[in-house]
Amino acid sequence: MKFTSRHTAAVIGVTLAAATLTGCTEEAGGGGTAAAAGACDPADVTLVGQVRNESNPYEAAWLDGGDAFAEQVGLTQERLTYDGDSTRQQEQISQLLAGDTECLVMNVLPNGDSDTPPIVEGAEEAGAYLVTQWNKPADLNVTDYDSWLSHITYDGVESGKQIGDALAEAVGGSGGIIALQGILDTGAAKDRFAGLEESLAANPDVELLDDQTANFSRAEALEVTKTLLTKHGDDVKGIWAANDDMALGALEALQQAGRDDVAVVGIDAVPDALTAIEDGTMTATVSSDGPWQGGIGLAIGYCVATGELAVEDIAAEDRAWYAEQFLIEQDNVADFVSPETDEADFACDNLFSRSQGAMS
Amino acid sequence: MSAPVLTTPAPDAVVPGRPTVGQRLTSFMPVIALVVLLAALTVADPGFLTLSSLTAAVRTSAPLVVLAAGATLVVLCGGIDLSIAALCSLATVFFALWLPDLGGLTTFAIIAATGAIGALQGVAHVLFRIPSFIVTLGGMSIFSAIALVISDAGPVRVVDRDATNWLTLYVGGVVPMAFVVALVLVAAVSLVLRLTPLESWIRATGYSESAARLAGAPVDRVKIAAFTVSGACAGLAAVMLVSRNFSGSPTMADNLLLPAVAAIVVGGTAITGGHGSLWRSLAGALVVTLLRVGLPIVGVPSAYEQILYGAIIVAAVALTLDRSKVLIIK
Amino acid sequence: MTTTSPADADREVVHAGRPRPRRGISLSDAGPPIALVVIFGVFAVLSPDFRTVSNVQNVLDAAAVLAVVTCGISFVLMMGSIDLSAPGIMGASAIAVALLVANNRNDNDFGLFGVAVAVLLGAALGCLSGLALVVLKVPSFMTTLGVSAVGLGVATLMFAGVQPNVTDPMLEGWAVERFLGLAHLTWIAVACVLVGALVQRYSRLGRYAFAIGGAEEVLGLSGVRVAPYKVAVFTMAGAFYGLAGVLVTSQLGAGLVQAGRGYDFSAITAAVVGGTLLSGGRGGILHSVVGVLLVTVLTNGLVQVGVSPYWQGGVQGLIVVAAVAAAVLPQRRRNQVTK
Amino acid sequence: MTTNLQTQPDPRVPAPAPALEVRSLVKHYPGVKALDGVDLVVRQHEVLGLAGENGAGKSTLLKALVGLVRPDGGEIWVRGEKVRLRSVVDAADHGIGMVFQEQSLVPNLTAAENIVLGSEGPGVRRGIYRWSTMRRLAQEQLDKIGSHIDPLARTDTLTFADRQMVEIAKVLRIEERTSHPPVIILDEPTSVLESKEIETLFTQVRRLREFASVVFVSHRLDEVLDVCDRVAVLRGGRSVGEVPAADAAPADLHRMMIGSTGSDDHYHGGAGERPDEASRPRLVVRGLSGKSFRDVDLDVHAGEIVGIVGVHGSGREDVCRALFGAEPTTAGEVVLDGEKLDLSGTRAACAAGVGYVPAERKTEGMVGPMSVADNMTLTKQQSRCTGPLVRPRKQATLVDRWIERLSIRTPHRGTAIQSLSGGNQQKVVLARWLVAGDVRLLLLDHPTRGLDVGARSEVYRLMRELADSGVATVLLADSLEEAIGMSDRIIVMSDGRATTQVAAPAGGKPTPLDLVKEMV
Repeated sequence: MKFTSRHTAAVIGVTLAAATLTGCTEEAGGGGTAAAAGACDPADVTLVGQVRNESNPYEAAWLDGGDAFAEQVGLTQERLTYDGDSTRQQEQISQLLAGDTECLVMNVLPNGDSDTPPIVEGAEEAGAYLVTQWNKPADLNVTDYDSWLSHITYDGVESGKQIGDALAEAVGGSGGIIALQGILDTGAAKDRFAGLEESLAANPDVELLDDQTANFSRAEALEVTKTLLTKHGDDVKGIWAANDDMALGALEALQQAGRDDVAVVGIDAVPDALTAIEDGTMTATVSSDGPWQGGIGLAIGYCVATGELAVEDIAAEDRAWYAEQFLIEQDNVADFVSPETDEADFACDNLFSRSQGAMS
Repeated sequence: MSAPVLTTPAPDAVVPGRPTVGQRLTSFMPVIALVVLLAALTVADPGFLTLSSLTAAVRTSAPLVVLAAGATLVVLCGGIDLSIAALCSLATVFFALWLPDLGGLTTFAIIAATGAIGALQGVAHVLFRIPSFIVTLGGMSIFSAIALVISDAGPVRVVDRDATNWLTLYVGGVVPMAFVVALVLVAAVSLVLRLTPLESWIRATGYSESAARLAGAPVDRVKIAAFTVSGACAGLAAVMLVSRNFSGSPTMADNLLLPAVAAIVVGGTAITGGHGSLWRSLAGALVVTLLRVGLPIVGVPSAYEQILYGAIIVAAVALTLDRSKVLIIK
Repeated sequence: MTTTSPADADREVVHAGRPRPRRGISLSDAGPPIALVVIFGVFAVLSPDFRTVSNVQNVLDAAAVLAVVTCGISFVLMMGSIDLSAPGIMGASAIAVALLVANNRNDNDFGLFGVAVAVLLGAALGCLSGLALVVLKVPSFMTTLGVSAVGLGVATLMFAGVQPNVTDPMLEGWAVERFLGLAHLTWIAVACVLVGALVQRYSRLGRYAFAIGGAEEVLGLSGVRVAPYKVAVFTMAGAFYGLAGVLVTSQLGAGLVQAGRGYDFSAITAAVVGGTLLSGGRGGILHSVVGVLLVTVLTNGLVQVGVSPYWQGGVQGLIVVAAVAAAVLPQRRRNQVTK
Repeated sequence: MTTNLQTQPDPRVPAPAPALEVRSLVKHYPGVKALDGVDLVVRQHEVLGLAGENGAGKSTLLKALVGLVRPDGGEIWVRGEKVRLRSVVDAADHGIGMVFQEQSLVPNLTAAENIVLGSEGPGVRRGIYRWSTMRRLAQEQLDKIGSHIDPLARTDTLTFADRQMVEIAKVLRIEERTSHPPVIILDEPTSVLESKEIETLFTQVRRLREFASVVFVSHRLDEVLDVCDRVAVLRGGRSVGEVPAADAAPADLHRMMIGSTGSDDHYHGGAGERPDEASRPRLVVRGLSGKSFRDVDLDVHAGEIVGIVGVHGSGREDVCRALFGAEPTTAGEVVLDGEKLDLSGTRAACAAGVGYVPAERKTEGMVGPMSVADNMTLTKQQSRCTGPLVRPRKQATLVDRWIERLSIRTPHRGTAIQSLSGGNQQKVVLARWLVAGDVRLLLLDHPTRGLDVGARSEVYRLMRELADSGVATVLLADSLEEAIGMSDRIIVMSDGRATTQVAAPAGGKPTPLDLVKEMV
């Protein structure tokens, strides 16, 4: 216990002395380089891609896309994962920003909407180039910041509506469906469900029997679907899932329940879902192009960092935009089975070619 | 009193009253582990050992230190508090919801509220004699549920940042205020324990509850107090998290539970109670933080990062655990 | 989280007067089964959907994986140790089995042999926790936490970015095909429970695990080397988790790194609700099975009666605390040590 | 098979080799020479008593004999063969087994399992239990000692005495390991038994002699002389002599143990003034009832020592604990110095000036890893505090004073109490109630359990001194003799009721027989 007392005294002493002598300031050492300078030697640029985890095909493909881009410009990408843990994401970002931030380019998938502001402000303060994807609070404007270059997402309302319509068609325009929601704290989940509601309004004979969250998880979707199937029995004609993982979980549940008359739709176009659509067990999904997302974020940052593109030259509508997406059904699934990144997509003058317009 | 009847020569007892070099070394093990880890990370990436990087690391560690410090008290009493992380998440939501009405008082209100919730768990534990593991496991799911319901399962933005701005300042330009607060908390609690009979009572309770009770130590009150402080610390940690994330969220701190317990154990506090200190948990929390943020930053791929994390954390405990104080390792 | 010394146990008896020597089941063991029946009854009254045969099947099927995990963890808890390694071990074995049976990633088609390898992988990881416990003398709380991280790392390595999907008809069949109304998986779980109960009752390993929880130091004085048994118990627990990983893979039709997420605390909850003491030396497989059913019935019933998903966790937590309180309160003594 | 050859009876040697022989055994601990060249011979088929004060080296010697302690020098011979004992198993293989002082049974296993634990033999095949075989093996052991315990009963449901029997049955298992008569060591087997149980035990010990050698250790010298053939005495880690039990009196043994002429009457019978019986009693208990006792009435005057005697299950321990608020009561009133005593918890009792010394010193009496000083001031925190603050210097002065007053042998006040000898631990526990000088009623539950004669004597002296200073004392004595010797008045309890009251003034002491009649 000797550990205690002497330490106590020392630490209190030092802190108090430090506090009284120097007072409090807002800045930690370092940081604060001017953002839009954009004159980095291409070789000095550090590329960082951060997603939730590598144990998810979509996000692993995202990082691989980032690697492909890095290779294209002769660099390597630092792959970070935070295991779906918001706190850990913040911790990693702040540690990252405490290092050399001069030519740092980050392509980040924030865990939830609320995780975006601190990342943005940290990057702004440190002068690191940041592109975020998917999650952002609606009232946070990219144009208010210099080093937050762009925010890319898919129009969730549109996706939710598209697959909702496809489902309605598959069940023949009338019947009961159940919905599996994503992590409720994400814009994506909310938007997609809003899309479903729009679709339901347009298809008045389709009835939403129940909606439960399965947190974007295949295993949870399996359990929830099993229970809901028991609860609603043969009334269930279709299952709307806010992503493909949950749709696949629902498919397993259907298979275990011996039901093959239920249509299932999802979003993301993960390989397994595409296979399922090819087989005819699943009805539709909407493409989200992981590899492209992994590359494009880095590409935007790289172009700005090396001075090939100036922040002020990026049109306001390209600071926060919807990327192009496609409804995939059995007739067009073959086109999407093996997504490839196209180097041309990442050229500095072609970065925004997939834009479907500014975020509303 | 007359001379004792004992005529047998007393064994030449030279058992020293002061700790030996070895004992001293064991008590400094957490710090040694910390230094070794830092050195290893620096070897892996020489760019890691910079002032700003260390500053960021200690800033990151602040909520974990606070959480671990609070829970250490419960562990010292021989219990465990599994609810700290969920309570902390709940508190971030409370904070975000209350801030518009309470303004600058919110911080105090939060700490008082979480302290009261902690006390409630303590009361349930001592009154109904339910093992703390169960009470706090139940507490964990109940707090999560409340947080989900009152936040409508989504994050609550904090627009007015003035209330938490002070935590983002830096003392002397380098030491993050949040960490200073954590340090002051650890120092203050340690000091109070040391200067009052509390330390005796807590350790007696942890080592041997029945002996403590039969010696008239206020075992029940000490336990409730430990849970109260643990709860209040969860509240303080919540304020720190809000100051960092500008929002409250029903799951924000959930993933800090196992790191906090790991911090306590890595610090060398016996999970069975009695032996340990808050300072040890401070060192432990720094080790855990370095592992959490350091490994990926120095470029360890995520799969290997998890393997290394697992291995290092076990090794660290092997190093810091004072086995002379714990007879049977469960 | 502590042991009751034999002296405490002595006193308990001395103070309770002279109880008749007993062999069978005591009244305190009857609490959880009664609670199970009561809760089942309440849900059956509240929800017509709940009391259907198909839902009862559904509950039993849903309990299968948790039952297997709990079988493993019960032995560890009986020793007074704790085990948090289920998520990691299950993840590793899930990916391993998905890569070893017929799948979309490679040309392997080892069938049952692949399942055996995955179970062995689980056993090996469990063995690792046990070894770290007895060799490094690190508390099991930490060793299993570490091993869980290691398992997740190993799983992520094998995952390598592409989801392995199982195409093996046998493994897929486990989740789909039924025998007497229950999925094959459920029968596997029943078999695990039986094996577990037999091990607990009739094997030296099981009895020693029980004894270690009762009075570890006495075993040493009787000339029993405790360490190998501890390692063996963790190894066996690992094998159970490995099998559970395989079962999850069979259910999902794919190997997921997160296959075991959350199973650590659910299994501990189930075991404790069933009457196994965290301090060791009491409870057992059959107790735990009751706990598993209790937890599963609760989860299912709450959905069926339409409790908001937000509240479900909370209600579950409350009921768990209440269940334990109900079991503990009648036996409350003054100066009782509660940790 | 050399063993067999050597122990073949040889007509030229009149006596067979001793069952066990110890030659100049030495064991050092840091700072202490626990064994300093001990010699000991245990003949075949004899009961050897081993006597010695605490710290004389008895426990170290015994531990060395069962392989728990590795000696630094000297030799151990078993039936004429020199052996090295590395573990309990090793010792058992040589036919040496021990019943430990603190019962060493696994409470949640069956008696049968405990009996065969570690040497299951045919009871376990390939790791699988064969319960019927196991039961039979256990039954054989129990039959040997004539016990009628159900082998499949869970151990924690057995009575204390039955468990002691299980221990002996367990130790006899070592017979199966060797082809020779075993050596059974009984370390303080009687310290927690009541007289009737002790009698049963002695019968068994005498039976054991038929086929085994026994080493019997006890602090009760009369017992040792009663049951043993020969007594060996240890002092300061050396053997100081042996006497045939038939020729010796307790006083002789005691003299050998302490190395000088000690007083035989170590009870220091009431030297002070007799408490004024007519005055209002300090403690008045009326109609106290609880789970295991009913309608107990009890008066204790200031300066009086009242002993409560009774067999196991008489409820006397619970009455004692109830008075301290450590056991719930259902009815009754307790008044201390005219004020109603709050029985809701131990805190209230402490505050009212009630002190309690529990029987289970190691688990209830003291906090082992904490220091002597912290243990001593654990209850009366105010004695080391100024206001709410602890004053280390105040504590040091106070503790050092009491260490000196009670001659507690400890290297330092900061030493962990668990490293002290039993007697010194008990003195610290007692001092806990004295440091504040406000104790009015002391409840002593077997205060001398497991203490040697010297330490006992000191505890008695202390009790006497406290009584003389006006403290009222309730004593649950270790033996009837102790109760008679120490008490001014004795309450006999039976089946939860206080049945009789016997005056025991100095010079007018009742005999144990008088009391036993009342107890059953």
